[in-house]
Amino acid sequence: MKTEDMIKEITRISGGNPAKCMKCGKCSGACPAYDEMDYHPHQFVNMVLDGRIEELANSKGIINCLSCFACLERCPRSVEPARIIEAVRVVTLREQGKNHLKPDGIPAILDDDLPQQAITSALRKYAK
Amino acid sequence: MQRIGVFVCWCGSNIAATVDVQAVADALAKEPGVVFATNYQYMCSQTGQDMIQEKIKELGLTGVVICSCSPRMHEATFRRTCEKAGLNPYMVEIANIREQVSWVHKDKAVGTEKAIILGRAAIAKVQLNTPLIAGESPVTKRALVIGGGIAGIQTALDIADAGFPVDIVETKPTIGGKMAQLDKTFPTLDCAACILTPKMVDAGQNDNIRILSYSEVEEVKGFVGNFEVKIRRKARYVKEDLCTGCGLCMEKCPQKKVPNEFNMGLDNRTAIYIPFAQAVPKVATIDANYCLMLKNGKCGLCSRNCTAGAIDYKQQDEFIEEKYGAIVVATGFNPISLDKFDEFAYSKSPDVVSSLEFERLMNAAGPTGGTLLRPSDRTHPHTIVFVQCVGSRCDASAEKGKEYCSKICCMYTAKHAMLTREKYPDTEVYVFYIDVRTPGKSFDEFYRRAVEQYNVHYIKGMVGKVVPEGGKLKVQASDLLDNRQIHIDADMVVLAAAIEPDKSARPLATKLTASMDTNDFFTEAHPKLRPVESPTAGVFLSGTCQGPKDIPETVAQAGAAASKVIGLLVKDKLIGNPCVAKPNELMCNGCSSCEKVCPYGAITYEDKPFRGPNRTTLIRRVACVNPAVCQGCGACTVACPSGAMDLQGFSNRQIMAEVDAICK
Amino acid sequence: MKKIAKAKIDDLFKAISEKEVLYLPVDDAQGQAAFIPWKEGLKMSGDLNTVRSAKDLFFPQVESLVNFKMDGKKLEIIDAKRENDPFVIFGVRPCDAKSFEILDKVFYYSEPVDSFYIARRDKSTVVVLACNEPEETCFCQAFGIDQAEAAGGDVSAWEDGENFYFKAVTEKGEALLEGLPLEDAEDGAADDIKKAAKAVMEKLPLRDLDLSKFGAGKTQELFDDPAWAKLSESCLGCGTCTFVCPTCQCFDIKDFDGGKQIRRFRCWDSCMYSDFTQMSAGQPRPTQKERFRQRFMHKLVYYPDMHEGMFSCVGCGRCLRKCPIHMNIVKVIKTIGEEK
Amino acid sequence: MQAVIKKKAKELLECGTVDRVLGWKAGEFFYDLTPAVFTTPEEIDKDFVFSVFSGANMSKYLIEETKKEGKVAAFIKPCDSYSLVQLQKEHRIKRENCYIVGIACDGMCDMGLVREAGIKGATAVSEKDDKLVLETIYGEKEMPKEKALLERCVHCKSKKVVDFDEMIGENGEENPDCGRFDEVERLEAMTPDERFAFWRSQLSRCIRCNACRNVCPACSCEKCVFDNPDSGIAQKAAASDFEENNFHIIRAYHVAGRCTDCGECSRVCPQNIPLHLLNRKFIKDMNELYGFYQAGADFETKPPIMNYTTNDAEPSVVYQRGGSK
Amino acid sequence: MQVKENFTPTIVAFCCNWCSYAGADLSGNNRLEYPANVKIIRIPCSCRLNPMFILRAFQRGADGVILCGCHPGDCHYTTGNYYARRRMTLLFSMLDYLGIEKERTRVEWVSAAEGAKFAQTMNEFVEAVTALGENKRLEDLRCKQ
Repeated sequence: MKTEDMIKEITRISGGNPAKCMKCGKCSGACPAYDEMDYHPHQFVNMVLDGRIEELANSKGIINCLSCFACLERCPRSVEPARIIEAVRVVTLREQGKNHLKPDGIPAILDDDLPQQAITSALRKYAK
Repeated sequence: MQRIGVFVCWCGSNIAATVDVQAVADALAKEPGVVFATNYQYMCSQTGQDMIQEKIKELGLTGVVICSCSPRMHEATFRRTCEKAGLNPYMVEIANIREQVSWVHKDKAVGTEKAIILGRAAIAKVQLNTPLIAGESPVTKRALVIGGGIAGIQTALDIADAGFPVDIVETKPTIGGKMAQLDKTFPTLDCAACILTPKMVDAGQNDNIRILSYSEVEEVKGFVGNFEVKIRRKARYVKEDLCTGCGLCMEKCPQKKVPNEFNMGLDNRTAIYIPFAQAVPKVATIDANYCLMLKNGKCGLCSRNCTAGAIDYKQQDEFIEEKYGAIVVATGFNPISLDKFDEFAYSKSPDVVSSLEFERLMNAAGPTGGTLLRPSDRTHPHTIVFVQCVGSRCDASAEKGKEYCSKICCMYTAKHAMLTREKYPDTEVYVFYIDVRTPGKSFDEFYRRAVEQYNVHYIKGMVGKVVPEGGKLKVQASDLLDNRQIHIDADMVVLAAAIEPDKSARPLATKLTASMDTNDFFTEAHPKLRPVESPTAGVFLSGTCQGPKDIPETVAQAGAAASKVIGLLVKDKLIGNPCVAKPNELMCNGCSSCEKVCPYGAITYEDKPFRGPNRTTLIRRVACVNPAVCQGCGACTVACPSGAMDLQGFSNRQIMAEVDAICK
Repeated sequence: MKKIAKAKIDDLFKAISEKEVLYLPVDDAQGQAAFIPWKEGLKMSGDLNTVRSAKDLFFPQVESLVNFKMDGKKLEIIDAKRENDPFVIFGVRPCDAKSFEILDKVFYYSEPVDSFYIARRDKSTVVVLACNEPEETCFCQAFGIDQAEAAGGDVSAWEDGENFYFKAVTEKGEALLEGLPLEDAEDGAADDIKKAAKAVMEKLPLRDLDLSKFGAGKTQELFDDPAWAKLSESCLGCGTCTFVCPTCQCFDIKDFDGGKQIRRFRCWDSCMYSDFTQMSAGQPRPTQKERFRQRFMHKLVYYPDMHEGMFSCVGCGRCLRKCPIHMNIVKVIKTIGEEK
Repeated sequence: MQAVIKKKAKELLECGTVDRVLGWKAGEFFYDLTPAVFTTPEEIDKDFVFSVFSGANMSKYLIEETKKEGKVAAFIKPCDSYSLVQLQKEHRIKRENCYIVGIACDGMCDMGLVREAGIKGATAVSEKDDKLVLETIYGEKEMPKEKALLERCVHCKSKKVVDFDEMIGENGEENPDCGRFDEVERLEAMTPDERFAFWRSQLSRCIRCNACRNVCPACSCEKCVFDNPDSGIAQKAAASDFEENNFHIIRAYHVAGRCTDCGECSRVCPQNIPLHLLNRKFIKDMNELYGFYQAGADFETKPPIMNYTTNDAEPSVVYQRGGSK
Repeated sequence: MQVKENFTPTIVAFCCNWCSYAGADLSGNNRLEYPANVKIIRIPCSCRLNPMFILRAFQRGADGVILCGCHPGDCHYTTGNYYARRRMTLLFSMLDYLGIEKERTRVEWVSAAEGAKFAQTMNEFVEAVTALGENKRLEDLRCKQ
């Protein structure tokens, strides 16, 4: 997919508009998984806008995002970063064979402290 | 049949590039009634106007059609031109072939065709135009200022200085408004009270100013130059003329647990109170919600102790009616409610405060006597986090917050940070900002001083959450420039809340028939050219009721509004708009349909004698329109079933002639 | 005399309509009889009479007279007159047939003649059908009309349970019957029908309506009768009576500016309307009393004055049925002139 | 009923309460009653008739009658009373110049419907149970009375006289479930093409006799726009499809919010066009969009079309509601 | 319905003087194109629009009529567009009831600041009316010749 189409696709899937971002960083300020992510919520928004999707696709961020929606909830501009991250993830996963993990590998990394929501969203992440 | 002259303007290449102006003039010259048609480079130029005047005289034109820019641009210009040549100005019609033709269409053939059709429509209308003469109405030389903050005070003082009587209606017991609550003012850091209270005193002592405190506008009737306003003087249970403001009653009042709104509820006051020491008028007011006497009929201490005998528990709301020539709206602002911002723990911790609360905490007359103490434990805070843009610049679809920038927060936050650091150098101050917006004289220098001289930590990023924990406020935020998330254990968090128009503004706008935007700011007649006038004639705007403003801007606008008011009040008569509704009495049924839809109450009914058949006289109820009150909206013309009511300048026949010409 | 079985009537209509347009009283969507061009499948109405009279076919409600075209300041005049095709009206009742005579006197024989009317009248062949079942509102006898004798047209016709009988009265009538799928019948074939009809006519409540107070030369006696005021009080001033009347003949000439073209047309007008014959000086008949009086005086006095005593009413009873407030010529005839 | 009304009418004249009585005058037949003004008890004895054919709405006559000197008595049926109030609201009737006697009503019959039932030459009528027995020149005929009832009576919206000085008979109640909008709903459910065909077939028969307008109590203009050459839309004849539509749309629009649904327009139409369906469409729309409103039910409420709320439905609501695509 | 080739509908747009006419001017200022078959008639307020004018436009062969006024609540005359809103709703409903295509009539609130909305509205409306084809149900044939 061409970068432009990727941007369009991600924007379409997310239902948000990254261009509305005023770069306040409240999303990243609210993010509980901030330190686990190499790219942070505000960067996702900006990088999607810039077309740096390849980098995001290969990042830990798309996997480590908890999908807790804190950023979405806090965003004053209704950019909804969580949905954009989810969209990047979906677009990446929809390219066959790009699964981050094979389903068999999941039990090994399961951890008692992992929030239920993360497991649920993991099911989406590893659905293919 | 009219003798019509058609003048097609090129507007340089603005029109001529997309419309064949020669072809338009040629085509329109063939229209019935047209005796002359020409085109010229700039019709609005002196030469162009001279040409129009010359042709009016030379050919005895009875109507003029100008194909040019929008009538909103130059209709008045061309009407004046024609008037000077002896033609009634309302015999002029404009065909808008610039904004609505040459600028929106690219194809010259298409543009030319449309220009011809619009020209025909204008000619068809002029055929039915009749000379109209504007009516006159007198001007009541008295102004009303609604709101007694700095905007209202300044406007009133300026109008009073010009020699016109002014009434200030203020809903609170004293004038002064928000500025009275401020500690220092940016960028000079002089104390707000020091510069405001002299003005309040001036207003209180000016012979031309009457302050109606603790009062509200109840009803507005009339129109520019002739408003009739009904004002409710709320019962304050204290006789204003007798109270000396000695304050003895406050000392004796047993009800001492009333949240003090002047100090943002950070401390308490008594049920009978004077909001603050410099209040004008310095008159006590009894808060009926708390007064034991008014609630239970048991107490009466204040009355017994008042040496002036000013207490009157039986006082009722009173109404006064007054006539005004002009009304100035200066209803001001309030910080938005922060209850919905859970992430900042505003409702959870008393140490998370709004900026205006912080202002009171810093103020010598405030709840802490000017020492900065945490509201929770009255200890000195060592780490303070300021959060900017709380509720400002939000998306329209967001549930909380406002779309606009509140404009003043960057500067007052810099002020707060600076003052804190100056008074308490041991305090770490963090300011989280999205952008620092400091356009204004000496503004950016002020902000830089906070950073450079006072070492305030300005962090580009936003606080994501604040959690009260173990006496501290755990602040989690992003630092976008460092691309890291930071965690601060703060003692206090100060939220720069967005500002919004006062809640009284919306109902007031309805009473005044003045328009508002979606944020409840009053709309100006023109955003650039008429910024202090409301579209409703005779209603002017002063201060933050029109949009966020700092004090210097507010004062400037207040003066501007005053000068507009003065400009209106010095006139002895106002020339009206002759395009008003006019009933044909012979056809009027007197059914009152028109009256029901008139927003101005311009229609009344009279029993009039008419000649009946066979030399009889019939008395019939017929509608009469007051041309000075009618604004010419035309609602009545459609409500009228018999078509007796018509609008001059936009008559049924004229509009239908335009329709016909367009659909030809 | 000719006849055709009722079962075969469609064959007859088909044969006529192959030659000329055939107008027939047919029930419309609301069950109201009206003369409309016959086409396959349309059945003749069972009603005694149409709501609007047969005069429509000669003197339509709206008719273009001339057109103008404007091009800038130029004006072009276009003739609106068209050639009429010949047509047949079938089933005209004797009262309506009589009305043609009344209209002819005005439009056909009085100068200036009405060329539009003449063109239509000349092209028409009228088949008059006798009334077997007249109604209580019929008072044509008062005007010398015999419901049993289908006079006044080109062909007279009668019907009974089984057959229609025809007798050509004029050359045009003969020409029409020529070549139609009709059987021959004896000359007295319709006599029984006529006898039955006459018996019914004897029972009609308005058969003895006395017109002796009216007629030519009675203007002086009747014009100021105080009863006009009383009678006209209830009149709504609508045009129902006028527009359903077979003899009302007033029209107005109006211009319609359609933007591209101006049409000058005439349309029926009613003397009951407040703007009838409005002049710049005002309305010559300022109240409903004068307008009301005009309508009946015209039918019962002025028209007879001008046309050898002939009344301009045929007693068809339409106004009796349709007036919203049931004021009508019968009440006028019975009331006016009574005081003396 | 007739006897009581006549007695009351005479009484009002005799004791000087009124100078004139507005009532129905006997005609040639049993059904052709004409509204008339009676000034003496003798006239009332002779000619006053109240029967199931006294359908004419008397309220409009009061416009002219109350302009005259003295007082006039009028007998007002429930549906007439709504017009009476509406006209007072519009300052068209001087209430102080009239004395209103409300009369209970069980529904009025229409001779057109009797004829439609195939009964010809009727000369007398009597009621037997719920049947009308008609003597005709062709013998005695009978028909169910309900078949001869006016449409407005079949779907009678109210049996309550809303304004009166005194009442003859028991005053009734409003009947909101009268089903008067059923036919409108049936039309709304049609496709636009069907609706267009329906109205074309109806309105094309209009002869512009103006009976609907002239009988209408809401149409009481000094000069109707259609009669006023200066209005730009005056026409004497429905000279085209457009004008047939135009006249009826504008007429219905002009009375919208003032029309009490008295049904006189449909009663008097010589072409039997169901004109009430136009008025009822407006009434139905206003009820649904702006809350129930009955013109003439009271003296205060503003007609919805001369009123508003800030959160009214947008005109685009029309795209969504009513009628299939 | 058959769409004639190259059918360009005639559209009459009634614009209130204070908001929508200014909005139309603004689309000119911003050079936002919309079809030339839209012709604007300036009226002081949307409440000046008599249903008679709409019918008149259709009579004379207009294929679509649109009314633009200030947003409800923003009327220069305070209440004008509220009345217009009710009047037009009822009128459009009546036209629909008579079987006249409801897409031919429209009301749109356009503020003085909404030049883009004005142009977009006109583009959409012209497109919708073009798709409907010629106005046949409410025209006066006498005006066509």
